[in-house]
Amino acid sequence: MKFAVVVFPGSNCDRDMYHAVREVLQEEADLVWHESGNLQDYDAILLPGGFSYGDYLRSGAVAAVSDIMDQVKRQAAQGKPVLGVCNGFQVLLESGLLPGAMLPNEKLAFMCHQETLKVANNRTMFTTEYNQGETVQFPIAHGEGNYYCDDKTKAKLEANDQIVFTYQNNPNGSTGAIAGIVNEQGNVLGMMPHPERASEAIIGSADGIRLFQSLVKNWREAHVVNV
Amino acid sequence: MKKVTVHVTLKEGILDPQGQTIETSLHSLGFTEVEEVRTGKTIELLLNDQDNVEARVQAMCTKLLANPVIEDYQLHVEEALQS
Amino acid sequence: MKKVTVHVTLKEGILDPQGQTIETSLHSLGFTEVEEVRTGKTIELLLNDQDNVEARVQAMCTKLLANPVIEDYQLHVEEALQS
Amino acid sequence: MLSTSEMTPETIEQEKLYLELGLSEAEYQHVKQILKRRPNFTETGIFSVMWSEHCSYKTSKPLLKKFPSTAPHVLQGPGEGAGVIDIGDGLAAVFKIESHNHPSAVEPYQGAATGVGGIIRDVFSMGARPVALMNSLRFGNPGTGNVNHLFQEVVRGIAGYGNCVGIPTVGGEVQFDASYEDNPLVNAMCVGIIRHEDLQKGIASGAGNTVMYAGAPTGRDGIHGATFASGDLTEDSDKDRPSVQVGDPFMEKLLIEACLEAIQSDALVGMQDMGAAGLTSSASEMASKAGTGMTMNLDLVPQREANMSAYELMLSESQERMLLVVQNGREQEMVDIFAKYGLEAAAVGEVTEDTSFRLLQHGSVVADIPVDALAEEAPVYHMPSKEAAYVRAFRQMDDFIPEVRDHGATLKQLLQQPTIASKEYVYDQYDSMVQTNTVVTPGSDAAVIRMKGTDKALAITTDCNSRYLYLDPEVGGKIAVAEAARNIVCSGAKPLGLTDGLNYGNPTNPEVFWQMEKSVEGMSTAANMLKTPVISGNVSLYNQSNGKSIYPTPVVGMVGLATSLHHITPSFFQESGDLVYVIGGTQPEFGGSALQKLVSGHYEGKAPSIDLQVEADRQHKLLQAIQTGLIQSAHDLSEGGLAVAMAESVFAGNKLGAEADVAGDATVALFSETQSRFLVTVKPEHRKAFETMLTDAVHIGHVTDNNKLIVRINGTTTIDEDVSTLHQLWKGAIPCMLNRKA
Ligand SMILES: Nc1ncnc2c1ncn2[C@@H]1O[C@H](COP(=O)(O)OP(=O)(O)O)[C@@H](O)[C@H]1O
Ligand SMILES: [Mg+2]
Repeated sequence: MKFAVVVFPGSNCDRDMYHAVREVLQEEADLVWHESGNLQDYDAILLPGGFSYGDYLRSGAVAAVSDIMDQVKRQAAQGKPVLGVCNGFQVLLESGLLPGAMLPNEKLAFMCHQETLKVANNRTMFTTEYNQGETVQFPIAHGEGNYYCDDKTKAKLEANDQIVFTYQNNPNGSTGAIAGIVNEQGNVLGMMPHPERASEAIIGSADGIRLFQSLVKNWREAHVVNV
Repeated sequence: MKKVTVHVTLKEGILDPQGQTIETSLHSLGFTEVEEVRTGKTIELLLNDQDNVEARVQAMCTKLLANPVIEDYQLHVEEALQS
Repeated sequence: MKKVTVHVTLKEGILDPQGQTIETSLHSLGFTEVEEVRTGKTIELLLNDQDNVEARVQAMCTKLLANPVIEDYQLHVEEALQS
Repeated sequence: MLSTSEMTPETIEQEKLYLELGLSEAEYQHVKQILKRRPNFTETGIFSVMWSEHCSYKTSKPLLKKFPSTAPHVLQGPGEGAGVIDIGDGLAAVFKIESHNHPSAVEPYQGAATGVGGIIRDVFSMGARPVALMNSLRFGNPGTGNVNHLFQEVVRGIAGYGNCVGIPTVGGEVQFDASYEDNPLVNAMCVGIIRHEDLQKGIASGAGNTVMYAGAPTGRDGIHGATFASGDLTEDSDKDRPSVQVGDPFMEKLLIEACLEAIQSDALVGMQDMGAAGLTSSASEMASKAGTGMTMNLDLVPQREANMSAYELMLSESQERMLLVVQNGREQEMVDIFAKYGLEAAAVGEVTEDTSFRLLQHGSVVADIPVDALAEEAPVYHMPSKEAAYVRAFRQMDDFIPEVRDHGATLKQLLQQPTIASKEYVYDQYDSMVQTNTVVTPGSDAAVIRMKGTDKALAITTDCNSRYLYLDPEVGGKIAVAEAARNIVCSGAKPLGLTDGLNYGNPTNPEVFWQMEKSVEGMSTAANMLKTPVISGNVSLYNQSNGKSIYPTPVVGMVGLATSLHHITPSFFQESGDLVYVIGGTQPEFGGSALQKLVSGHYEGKAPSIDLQVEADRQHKLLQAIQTGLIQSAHDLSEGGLAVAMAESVFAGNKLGAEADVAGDATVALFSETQSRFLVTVKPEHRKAFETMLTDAVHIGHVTDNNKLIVRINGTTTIDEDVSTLHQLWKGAIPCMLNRKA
C-alpha cells in the first residue's frame, strides 16, 4: 500500500508520519510537497501535524485553501482514505471535509503529554484493529484542539457513528470530549492525538500503529475484491 | 487606494476563554467595573483601487479570513491616505 | 453601561508575520489587488458606569491589554445597549 | 536624505558621539589608527558593535582560554556557530547554549522566542539537523514584582517558537531567587545531529565567490538598543524605532529546510547565521576566518522598510536571516532551493582577495575597514579582580544545622519550593515529542533522545545551582559541571562534552570579575577531571537586579551518549521489592541549601565541598553498573537532599512507595546537600554484584507498593507520609502560585 504524506510549508510531523509508515509499518510512503504532488498515485493520503503556514490567522486555514487541497477533496470524494492528524485535522475542518471547527484549548496553553483515549467506533477502516470501547494511550501536542460544533452537528455525528475517538479526561474542552471524527462516508478521519507518535514502545506507546495496520488490512481486503 | 478593516469576532454563544482570562486579570488589578470581556481580531487590508471593493473583500472573508462555523465579521471601508 | 472597544495594533515597523502570510495567501487566491495586510486585535469591554471611563480603560491598556514595547492602541467608547 | 543627515566624521569626533555608540575614548583612537583617518558614522557603528562585549568577548576572552576544549572526539571546539563532538557511526552531535536575558526582561515573550530562534540557527548553520532544545531559566521569587508575568510570558515565548519549528523541547531547569527579580535569565540550548561529511563552516573562502543573503528581509529591528535612542542623530525621530525583535518561527522552519537542502550542494562554500550585530558580524567574521575580504552592495540587501541607511542595514538584528558564500556562477542553484520554500536568496556581494570589508550604497563606498580589525583584532581587556569580601566572611562561618522540629512538614514545604516543585506547568507547554525520538521526556534527570537507525541515544541536561556559586564561585563552578555529569550518568549515558552559558553582573566591578574568574576556574577543573571538554558557549554580562549583580550563573549544558538503548535508566523507582541504596556519605552541609532558604530566607556560609576524584570515580562505577544491567533506577541527590530525592522517585504515579532506615542526625540525613551522592535501586538478585562494584553504596531500604514514604532515623519513624499527598503538593505548587488550577 502506498501512502502520500502531504507536506505544507510549516508541517513538522511529516517525517514522523513517514517514519511510522516506512520503518514501523513497513509500507511504501512518499513525502509529497504541496506544490508538486499528484495524489492520484497513492492509496492513502496523510495530512501530518505541525504549523502549516505558521498557523497564522487560524490553525490550518491557509493550508486549507492551497491548491493541493483540491486534489485531496477529489481523492476523498472517490473514497480514498484520508487521515489528518493534529494540524492535519485542523486543515480538514477548515477545508470543510469534516464538520466543526477548532478553538483554543480551554486553558489557553499549548499542551503536550500522553492522554487516554476511548475507541468509540471500531468499525471504520481506520480502527478495526481496536476493540470497541478499548482505551489506548496517544500523545497530544496542540494549542488549539478544543473541538467545537453546534448541537445539531453533534447530534448528527452521534447518529451516524462518526465519533471515532474520545478523551477519557477531556484535556482541552472539546465538545463531547471528541478527539477524532470521520466523515459520513467513513474514509476521512481527523484526530488531534498523534498515532504516529504512539507507534513504538520505546517512545512511550505502541497503541497508534494499529490505526495504520487497520488501514492497510482493510485496503488489502478491498483491493483483492476489486482486482 | 482603499483601506478595509475586517473585524472578526467569535459568534455569540461561543465561549471566549481568552476574554474570560482578561476579565479575571482586570478584576484582580482592581478594575471591578468590568462586566464582560470579548476578544476579536482585526485584519487591515490596503487595496489597490478596483471595482466592487466591498464584494471582493466579502469574498476574501468567506474564502479565508473568517470561519463561519465560529466567527462573524464586519467590514469597514475607507479611503487610504496616500503615503 | 459603557461599551469600550480597544483596538490593539502592532507599532509601525514591527514585523507582522501573520499579516504577511495572509497577504501571500490572498494573492494566490487571486486577490492581487491586496497591497498590504496588517493584523491586530480587539478587546471589547462592557463596563458598569463609573467616572473617568476613558482614563480607567487607558490604565487597563497600559497595565494589561497592550504591550507598549511593540503595540499601539486606540479606544472607542460608546453607550452600551441594555440587553 | 540618509547619509547626509548623518554626522560627519568630524562631528563624531568633536562631539564624541562614539561614546554614545559604545566605543570608549581609547577604542576610538585605536579605530582612527587602524583606518588612518576618522571613521564615518556607519564605520563607527560597525566598530562599536563588533567591539562590544557581546561580539568580541573583550573582557571574558582571557577567562575562556582556561576551558579545556580539545579531545580526540571534539571535531569542532569554540569559535564556530556551535561545537561538534563525534558520537560514532559517522555521526556527530552539534550543540550550543545562548542567552537572551536583556531582551526577555523588556519583552519576555518575543525575547525568549527570538532567543530560541537564534540558537537554532547557530546549529543548523553548521549543517546539522536540530533534534532537541533545552532551556535554563532564572526568575525572582514568585509573586514579587513582575515575576509571575515574566515567568509565564517567557515560557509561552519558548513554546510559541520551539513548537512551531518542530524541534522538541526536551528539558531544562528553572530556579527562583530574589537575585533575578528584574533581570531574568533566559538561556536556550539546541542540539543537532550531523553526518561528519556534511559539517559546514562559516567561512568566506575563494576570492570571486558570491556572498548571498537568505531569509527574512531586513527591518529596523534591534538596532543598537538603548545607547542610540538618546541623541537626535538623524532627522527622523528614533524614539519610535522598534528595538525589540519579533520572531517568525514559520520563516525559521522554512529556513531550516532550505539551508539543510543547500548544504547538500557543493556550490555552497560557507554559511553563517546573522545573530547579534546582524549582517556586520556574520559577514566580517566569515571573511576574517577565511583570511579574505568582502565587498557588499547594500542596495541589493532585501529590505522590509523604505529608506534604510547603511548604518541601519548593517546593525539591524532582524531575525531569520542567513549569510551564504556560494561558488561564483552557481548562485541560481541557491536561489532555486530557497524559492521552493518561498524564501528570498539574493546575491549581495563578493569575496575579495584584499582583506578589507567594503560596503557600497547608492553608488558610493559607505565603509571600508580592514576585516581583521573587526574580528580577530578586537581589543581584549584584563579586568581587575578582587576576592569578594562577603565570600571571605562566609568561609569563616561555622557549619550550622538548621533547626527542624517536624521533618515531615519540612519535607512538604520543601516540595512546594518553586525551584524544587514540579515543572510540569512549564514543560507541558513544550512539544517534547515531535520528531518521535524522545525516549525520556521532561521530568527526569536528563532528557534522552534516540538516534534513528542506530542503537544509540543522546542524554541532555542543563544545570547550575547558582546559590553555591554565590557562596563560593570556584566550588560552585565545579559543582555545576559535576551535577550536569551526574544527571547524564543517571540516565545511562557517558558525558561527552559541555556548552557553557556564562551569566554574570557588571565585570567592571572587580568582585564580579573575580566571581567570573573563579567560577570559570572551578568549571575548568571539573571539566578536565570528568573529561567533558567545553565545545561552545556564550557570555552575558551586566545582569543586575535592584542595582545588585545577579548570582554568578554559569549554566552548564551537557550532552552524553548511551551506547545502547538498553542502558537508558529511569530516575523513578520501578518495582516493589527493589533495594534502595545511597551512594556516598553525608556531612552537615547546608550553605546554599533549599532548607537554608526555607528557614532563613537567604543564603550564607560555606558551599558544600566537592572532591572531584571521588565524583569521577563514582560516576564511572555507576555507569558501569548501569551498563552491566544492575540498576533499576538512578537519581542524583540535589536540592533538598535525600528526602526530596526519595519523594521525587515515587512520583511516577505508579502507586509505589519506599521504606528506609538511616542513621545519624535526622536533619542532616534528610536535607543536607552533600555532593556526589546518588539514589539508586537494584533488584534483590543483583545485590551482591552491585555491592561489589559500588563499595561506597549504603543499603537504606526497599521499594514498597503501598504508596507511602517512610523514613526511620536511628529506628525512630521521622517521615511517614502518603505519597499521593506529597505528589499533589509538589505538582500543584507552581500552578498555585500562578493562581491556576493544576
Ligand atoms: N525550563 C524547563 N523546560 C523544560 N523542562 C524543564 C524545565 N525546567 C525543569 N524541567 C524538567 O523538570 C525536571 C526536573 O528539573 P530539575 O529539578 O532541574 O532536575 P535536576 O535537579 O535533576 O537537574 C527535569 O526533567 C527538567 O528537564
Ligand atoms: Mg537530577
